[in-house]
Order: sequence, then C-alpha cells, then structure tokens
Amino acid sequence: MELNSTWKWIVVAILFILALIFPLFADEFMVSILMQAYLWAFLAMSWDVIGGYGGQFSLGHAAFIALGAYTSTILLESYGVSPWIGMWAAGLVAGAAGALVGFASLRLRGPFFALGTIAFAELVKLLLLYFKDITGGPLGILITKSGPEYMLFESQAHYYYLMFALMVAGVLFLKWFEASRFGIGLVAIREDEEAAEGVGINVYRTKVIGAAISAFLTGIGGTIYAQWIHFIRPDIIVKLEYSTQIAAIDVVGGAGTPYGGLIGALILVPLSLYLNAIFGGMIAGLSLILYGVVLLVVVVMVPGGIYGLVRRKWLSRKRGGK
Amino acid sequence: MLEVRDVVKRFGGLVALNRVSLTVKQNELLGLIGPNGSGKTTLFNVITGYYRPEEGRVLYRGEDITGLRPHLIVKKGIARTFQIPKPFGRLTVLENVMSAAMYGRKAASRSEAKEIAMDWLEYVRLKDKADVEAKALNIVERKLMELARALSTGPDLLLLDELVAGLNPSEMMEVVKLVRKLVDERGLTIIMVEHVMKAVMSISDRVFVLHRGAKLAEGSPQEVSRDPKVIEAYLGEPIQV
Amino acid sequence: MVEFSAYTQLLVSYAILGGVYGLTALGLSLIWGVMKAVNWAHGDFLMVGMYTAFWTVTLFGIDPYIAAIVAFILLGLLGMVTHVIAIEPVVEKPGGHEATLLTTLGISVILESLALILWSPSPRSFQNVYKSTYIEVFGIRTSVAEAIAFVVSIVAIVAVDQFLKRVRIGKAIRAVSQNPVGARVVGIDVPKIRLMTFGLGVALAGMAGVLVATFYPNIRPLAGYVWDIASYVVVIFAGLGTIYGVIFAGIIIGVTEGLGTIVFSNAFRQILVYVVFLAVLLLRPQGLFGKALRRV
Amino acid sequence: MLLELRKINAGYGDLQVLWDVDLTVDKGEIVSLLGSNGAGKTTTLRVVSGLLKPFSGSVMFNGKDITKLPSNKRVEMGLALVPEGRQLFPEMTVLDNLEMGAYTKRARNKFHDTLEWVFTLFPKLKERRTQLAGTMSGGEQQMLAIARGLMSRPEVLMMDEPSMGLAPKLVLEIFGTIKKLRDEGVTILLVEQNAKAALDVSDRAYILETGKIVLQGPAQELLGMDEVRKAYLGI
Repeated sequence: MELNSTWKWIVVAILFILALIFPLFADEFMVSILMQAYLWAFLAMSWDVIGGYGGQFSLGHAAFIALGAYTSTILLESYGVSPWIGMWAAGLVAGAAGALVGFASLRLRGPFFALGTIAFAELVKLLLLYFKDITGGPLGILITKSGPEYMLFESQAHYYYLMFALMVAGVLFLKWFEASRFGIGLVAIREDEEAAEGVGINVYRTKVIGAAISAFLTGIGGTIYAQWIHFIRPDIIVKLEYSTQIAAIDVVGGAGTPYGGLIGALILVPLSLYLNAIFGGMIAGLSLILYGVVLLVVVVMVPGGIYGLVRRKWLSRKRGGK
Repeated sequence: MLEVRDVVKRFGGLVALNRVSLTVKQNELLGLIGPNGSGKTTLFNVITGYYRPEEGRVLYRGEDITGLRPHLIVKKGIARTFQIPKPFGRLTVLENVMSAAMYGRKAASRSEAKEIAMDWLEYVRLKDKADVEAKALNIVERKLMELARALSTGPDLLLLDELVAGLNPSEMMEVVKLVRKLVDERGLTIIMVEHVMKAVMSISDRVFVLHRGAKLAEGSPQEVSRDPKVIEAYLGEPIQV
Repeated sequence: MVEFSAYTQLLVSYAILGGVYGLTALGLSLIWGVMKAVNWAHGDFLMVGMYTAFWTVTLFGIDPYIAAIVAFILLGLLGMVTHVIAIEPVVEKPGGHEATLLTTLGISVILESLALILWSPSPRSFQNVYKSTYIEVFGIRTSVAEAIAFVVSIVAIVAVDQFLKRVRIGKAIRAVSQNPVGARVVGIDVPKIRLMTFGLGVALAGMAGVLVATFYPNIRPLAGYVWDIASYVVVIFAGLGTIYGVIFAGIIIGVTEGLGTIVFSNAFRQILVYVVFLAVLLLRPQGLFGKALRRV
Repeated sequence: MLLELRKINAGYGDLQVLWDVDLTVDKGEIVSLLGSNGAGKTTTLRVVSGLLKPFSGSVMFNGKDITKLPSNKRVEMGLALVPEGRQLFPEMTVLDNLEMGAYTKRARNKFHDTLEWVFTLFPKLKERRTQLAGTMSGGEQQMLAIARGLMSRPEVLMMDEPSMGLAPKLVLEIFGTIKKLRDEGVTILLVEQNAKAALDVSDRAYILETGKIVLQGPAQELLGMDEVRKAYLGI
C-alpha cells in the first residue's frame, strides 16, 4: 500500500513536469490543442459539480460561459477592469443565473433541470442579441486591450500555462469538494433523495446551491475563454454544441469524479480538433459526430465513463492479485 | 413524547390509515406490528413527513409537526430507517454515516462528524467497512449502516422499519440486543416495526397492533400475544361460505 | 381599426403556428408518458422530416402531403432503430431515465452533423402551390399551407388520442404508461410497446416536419433546434404525458409569441416565451393540464 | 402435473429469499401457499409469473420448461397472476382494464364470452364498467384485479393476498368467489396471510418459513397443526 501510493505520486509528478515543459519541445499546434483540452476539462469539471456529483444534467452550460465572458469583457472594455478581477464578477453573475435556473427547475426530480437550462441558454442568447447597447448585439465585443495585467498574452504558451493552472485548480477543487460537507450532501441526494431528506438534508436548497457553484465556475471559465479568443459574439459563444460538448466530455471521461473532465477532454478535444484540421472545410460537422457517437457508445456500454472503467478494471485486478 | 392523533391517510380509493391514534412515552421501546398492508410503514411515513395525512395531527413534545418536510423533522430529533435500505451507494460507509452527523440535528463539522460516525459504526460493528463503497455491502451490513446513519443524526426518537427482516436468527438476536441497549443505555425512545414476532416480543416494552389501517390492540407483549383478536388477525378467521 | 385587424391577423397566424407546436410536442409527450424518457433528438427528427419533404418534392415532384405520409413511415422506422440503439438498452437500468437524455443527445448530435455533411448548412425551401395560395376567412388571410398544417395538426392529435382510447394497441400503450407491472402481468409485451411508442412519436415528428416545410422557408440542418425548444416548452406547459393538453398549450404559446411581437417587438417574442416557460417550471412544474405529481 | 417448481432459488441482488423451493399444482386444485410476512410467498409468485428471474431451478408448466420465458409468453400459455397491490390501470375504465386482461391471442377471440362470464361472477363490475379503476374502493379494485386475471382465460390463476387490507365482509366475499371459481374448474395457486380462510377453501397447502417450505399436505390436516401457528406467530 505504501509503495503503491509512492508510485502514484511519482507518476503524477512526472506527468506534471511533462505537462510543464511540453511547450518547450512541442509545436504551436500541439500546444494549442492541449491548451484547449485543459480549458474544456475545466468547463467539464465545472459542469460536473451539478451534472456529475448532483446527478442533474445541464444542457445549457453555454449560457454560463456566455454570462461569464460578457461580464468580464464588458467590465474590461467599458470600465477598464482587469479580468483578473473581472472573472470573479463573471463567476458571481453566472452563479446567480445558475441559482435562478435551479430555483425554477430543481424542485422536482426529472428532466426539468435539463429543460430549464436549455431554455435558459436560448433566453441568454436572445437577451444578448436584444440588449445591443451593452452587448454589441450580433456583432459582439472585440477585446482591444493588451498586456498580462489584462490577462492578455502574446504567445500560445502563456495561455497554455494559464489553462493548465485552471485545469489543475479544477481538479484540486473537485477533490476538495467531493470530500466536503456540501459535496457529500449533494452526492447523497443524487444517490437517494428520500434517504437524503431522512438524514436532514434540505434537498431543494442543496441542489440549487450546487447549480450555482457549477455556474460560478463555468462563468470563470467563460472569462478565460473570452480572453483567449479575444472576441465574443452570441452565436459563437452560446452555441448549443458547447453545452453538449461540456456534458459529453464529462460523461465520457467519468461523471462525478475529479478526473473525469480531464480524461474526457484529453481524449475528445484533440480528436475533434485533429478531425477538424484534416477535414475542416470539406466536412464540417465530422468532429461533432465523434462527440455524438462516443457519448452514445459510452453511456450504453460503459456506464461510469472511461475513468469508471479503468478504475473497475484496476480494482478487480488488485482483488484478483490478493 | 410523540402523539399521533386520529390520523387518516388515503391512496386513491384505499384507506391506508383510518383514524389511528398512538402515543409513545420518553425512553420507551414500542413494537408496532400487524399483518401485511395494515399500514405500519404508512404510519412511519406520516410521522417522518414523507406523507401528509388527510386528517389528524402528529405532535412531538407537544409541538405540531404534521406535514413538516422530512429534513426538518430530522432536525427536531426524529430519525428513521427504511424497510428496504437506501444507502448512498457511491459514497463510502463512513461518508454515508458522516452525512447524517453533518446534516442531522446539530450541524457537526467534518472532524466532529467523523468522530460521531466512527463511534456509531463501532457500535453496530461495521467499523472495518468504513472505507468501503456502500453499494458493496450485503443486506445485513446495509441495515446496520442505515441504523448507524439514523443514529448519527442525533435523534431522541428513532423509528426502525423492519430492521431485522432478512437476517438469520443469530444475527437477528444480536441486532435486537443492540436496539434494546439504545433504549437502556443511551436513553433513546424507539418505535420498531417488525414482522419477526420473536424479535418484537422479546424486547418491546409495549406492543401496538395495527390491522387494516386501525388499532386492533395495545399492551404488554404478553397481553398482546394472548389476545384472541390478535391471533385471529394473524391467522385469519375461518370462512364459512 | 386597421391596426386592430392587423393584430388579429398576426395573432391568428401565431395561433396556427401554435397548433403545429402542439403536433411537434405530441410525440415528445407520448414518449415521456410511456417510458419516462426525454427524446432530445426530437427536433432533429423533425428536421429530417423537413428534408424528406424537400427531397421528395424537388426530386420526384410529388405532392408535399404525400411526402408527409412518406416521412411518417420513414421516420417511424428511423425512430424504431433509434429506440433499439439508444433507449431500450438503458431505459430499465437504474438511472435509466437520465441516461436516455444523454443517449438521445448523442443521436441528436449525430443527426445534425450528418445533415450538415450531406446537405450543407445553407437553408433551402421549395415552392409549392399551397404556400402561394391564400384563403380569407372573416377578413383574416392565411396561406393554404398554414391552414392545412393547422388542421392536420389538430386532426393528428385527435387521431392519436382516439387511437390511445379505442384501439387495442393504443390501450396497451396507455396501460404500459399507467402501470408497467400491471401490463406485464396481463401479457403485454412491454418492450415491444415501448418500441412502437417511440416509433410513433418520431413518426409524428417527421410528419410535423413536412407540414412545417410546406410554409417555412428555412430548411437547414439545425432547423430542428428552434422547433425542439418550442416543443419542450409546449410539453412542459401542457404537462408531461398529456395528449389534448398539447393543442391548448401549443396555441397558448403561439399566441404568447404573437402578443410579444405586438406589445414589444419581434425580437422580444421568444424572450417572452422562455420567461413564461421558466415561470411555469417554477410555479407549476406539472404543467397546466398535468396532474399534481406526488412526492415520494 | 400442471405447474411444477423445481428447486427454485431466487432473490433480489445479494439477498436470497427462496431456498430450494419445490411446489406442484395439479389440474383443478386449489393450492395455498402460506406463511408470515417476508417468508417469500410473493417472490415465489413473481418467479412463476416471470416477473423475477430465479438464480437457479426451473419452472415447468404443462410439461414445458418456462423458466426463461418472458411474462407475456406465460400469460399466453395460460398462466395468469392477480398481483399484490392489484396493479390496475387507474386511469382506464373498468371495461378497458378487462379488455387489457384479455390482451393475449389466447383470450382475445373469446373476449365477449369471457366478459359475460366475469360479469356474472362480479355483477357489480358490470354496473361500474365505465368508471375509472383508480376511483373505486379497495374491495371493488380487488374484484376487478381478479376479474382482469380471469379475462386471460388462465389454466392456472395465481392470486397474491386477495384479502389484503379488506374489511371482513369483503374478505368473505373474495373467498366466496374463490370457491365459485373452483367449482367452475379454474386451477388456483393462492398466496394468503389469512391462513384459516385460505385453508378452508384449499385442497392442499404449503407453508413457507424464511424462504423454505417447512410443511405441506392436505389443507384440512394442516388446519389443526401447531406448526402452522408457529410459522405465523414465531412463538
């Protein structure tokens, strides 16, 4: 057991160092791919709070990305507030929105939250288009500032480290979260609502707060995303595909675990980016098929996702070895 | 301590509880028995807030708790187990029990909760399974874990729904002793629904018999087990058609 | 006075649209009622129905309403295949209802991407005589295509209701939805009924797609999405699993959109719908016509 | 032998409820399966009707092994269950419930004849045929559940606690019906808690205790035995 955990730490340390020196020897395209994987991993982990740990699927998380991105970008472009500060405001706005949707749709068990979030995402998109004066309407907002104090960097490598830090923070947060009082309460609800009530958990309130935390993190992710693409517009940021991808990445990787989002993103994001790079102009949509097929196959054949599968295999081997 | 007054509960055309009244005194172990479908679990669900009765009231320490949501009833100091155990399958046994300490009557911190949970796990002799996922437990262990979980909420009144069903006779007697000790040594008040007569009769201070949603008899185990009405309810009456 | 009649005109066309929402929602409602599965790909099946209309009409020159029958059959089969792949393997497992959400999400993504690859993202439409012919009743003008779409939607909803109430298989579908255990006990092949229900639900979406295509100038791979959302709104509004409810809910949603246009602006009409939707979720999640959901 | 259970072991997940249960029902018999709560009576019927797959053992019906058949095929062969808790279709009328009872091909063609027969057995259902099943009283629902079971034209009718939760007068009526059914030649496998009443109408009986058959024999013999009492009261 001692040896086992030592080995585990050595492996983690090696991977960590490899990830850190990766931009030194890889080309820009590779760096960009891995960087995007980290970003999606973080978004999937944010989704995981309510989707995986809470067992309530959101299919409108793009709305929280958008709220976060718009909040910090408007603060930046109109008021000169640095995104290093603005991202917290972004999180709060998205979190409040998450609480609102949760409040409306988490009272009953069932698909209501999924329906509520998808409607909310549409609503956000329409509102962003509607309030042109603030949001720039369909033209969106271009980020014009520059400099690290505004979270704007010149090379992809810098963004790589930013996203890497974000991803690591996400994993650490989930590790802490799943052992916290609140995390345990939320999982208890997912496992059995009646029994959760029976130990004194306020089921409705806990789910709503879970949705708010998830949206809060996603909002921060939205800020980072906007800072990377330098440019936000309703039709590229509140895309239904984004909501779908976030959910798919987490479920494929293994929902309700700290590593599921990362595993899912490391598999799906590079695959879809490569497919896009290869077939790009010719066959748009091919990379999306990948998401669909993998999601379908994993849910039907590998409930628990890839992390769950690996873990089961590993556990059974360990047991077999004894 | 607990008073159920003229409670009526209907499901569609069926009357599950028909004007049931029942009182439980502090530090008493009440056995609640009755044939299938007599309304025992329904009564539990009414007391613990899972069902709202159509008529009647539930009073706890003089306070009206009728129709309060279950998690609030836990906070008043009433805990329960379920007829079919409901573990939080993908939490560990320890986390299952800790959740009750953290969310129960007093919101314990993580470290306090761990202590409380380990104490109760030791009490039900499940300590060495603490780090196992709850879904990996067998039926007996699930029942014991659920007992520990209910106890960790810090209740004064504990409702046990068929705790020993499915246990073999020696396990059964051990669990029954544990339950009795909760009353004698820890000062709890307990209502237990049980089918296994031997278990109920051997440890109850008083027995309450439900039949077709209404009270049939009430008294000491000896009185009740000799009551011809009770014997008839269990064995049934002869039919001359 | 002119304004008033213009408003009436507008409201009526939105009410007509609402009637079609009712039909698109019907299949969803049916599938939910019987197997407690949410079909996220519903709008995409509607989109496939729209393309079925486009291709059969432009390639073979057949009447769009014959295309509706073709789409009904074609989509019915596609629905059954989907059921076998994505619903039946998970529906009875623990957590299965949630799982159907994800599997149909996968199907949805696959259908949309395939449509993008096969038919390109550019919108299409086809000319037909019904779209360009107008009728006038009580001073209100509407295209024949829209009028037919409305009437067919209502007829289809009534027909499905009657099918469920009078035909043996229809009754078996209701039996499964009300009590799956009871249904097995009387000898109903429950998986087969589920398969048929899913097929029927998707077939209805396909038919709705054709009806929409006759007057809607925007046949594109992601078109289903707009209708999807409208259908979900209608289903929740009507109460999951109700049949007649969807007509009224559809019309109410349609008229709400119309009122939103009149009172605010065209851009605001859908905003209003979503706000109403979220309010319904909060205040009456069982919908207007659904029965109170029992806790526990 | 019309129905035969051979060494059935069954349960739910890791909880084994039945242990090596052997049981037979001959044509024209009423056989009771008795025992206290939780002894495994309902589980036995679930195994016979195909609602639950046994861990091991086999179920024979009319000489054929039906252990692996789905429940709808078993109803088609003439094996019907009136389940615990009635399991009616609450939002459907009495008549529709009965029509669903005759869902199988076996029963479909004889629907009108069977309906008439069932209405003579339960005249009240005829009066109430347009009422929704969910709005009826407990006793009426039980009548409907039995009637629905009969609509499938079963060779063996299994009944799970038909007297559960009913007032004494209704219990009397239900058992009267069971007797009538026997006189009409229906073979019945009856699960009951009301042991005396069940034994009164039965030819033979089995007594289950914690998942094992502990006693079996002619009903009248069992009636007088102390072990019967013990199986129930555990004292």
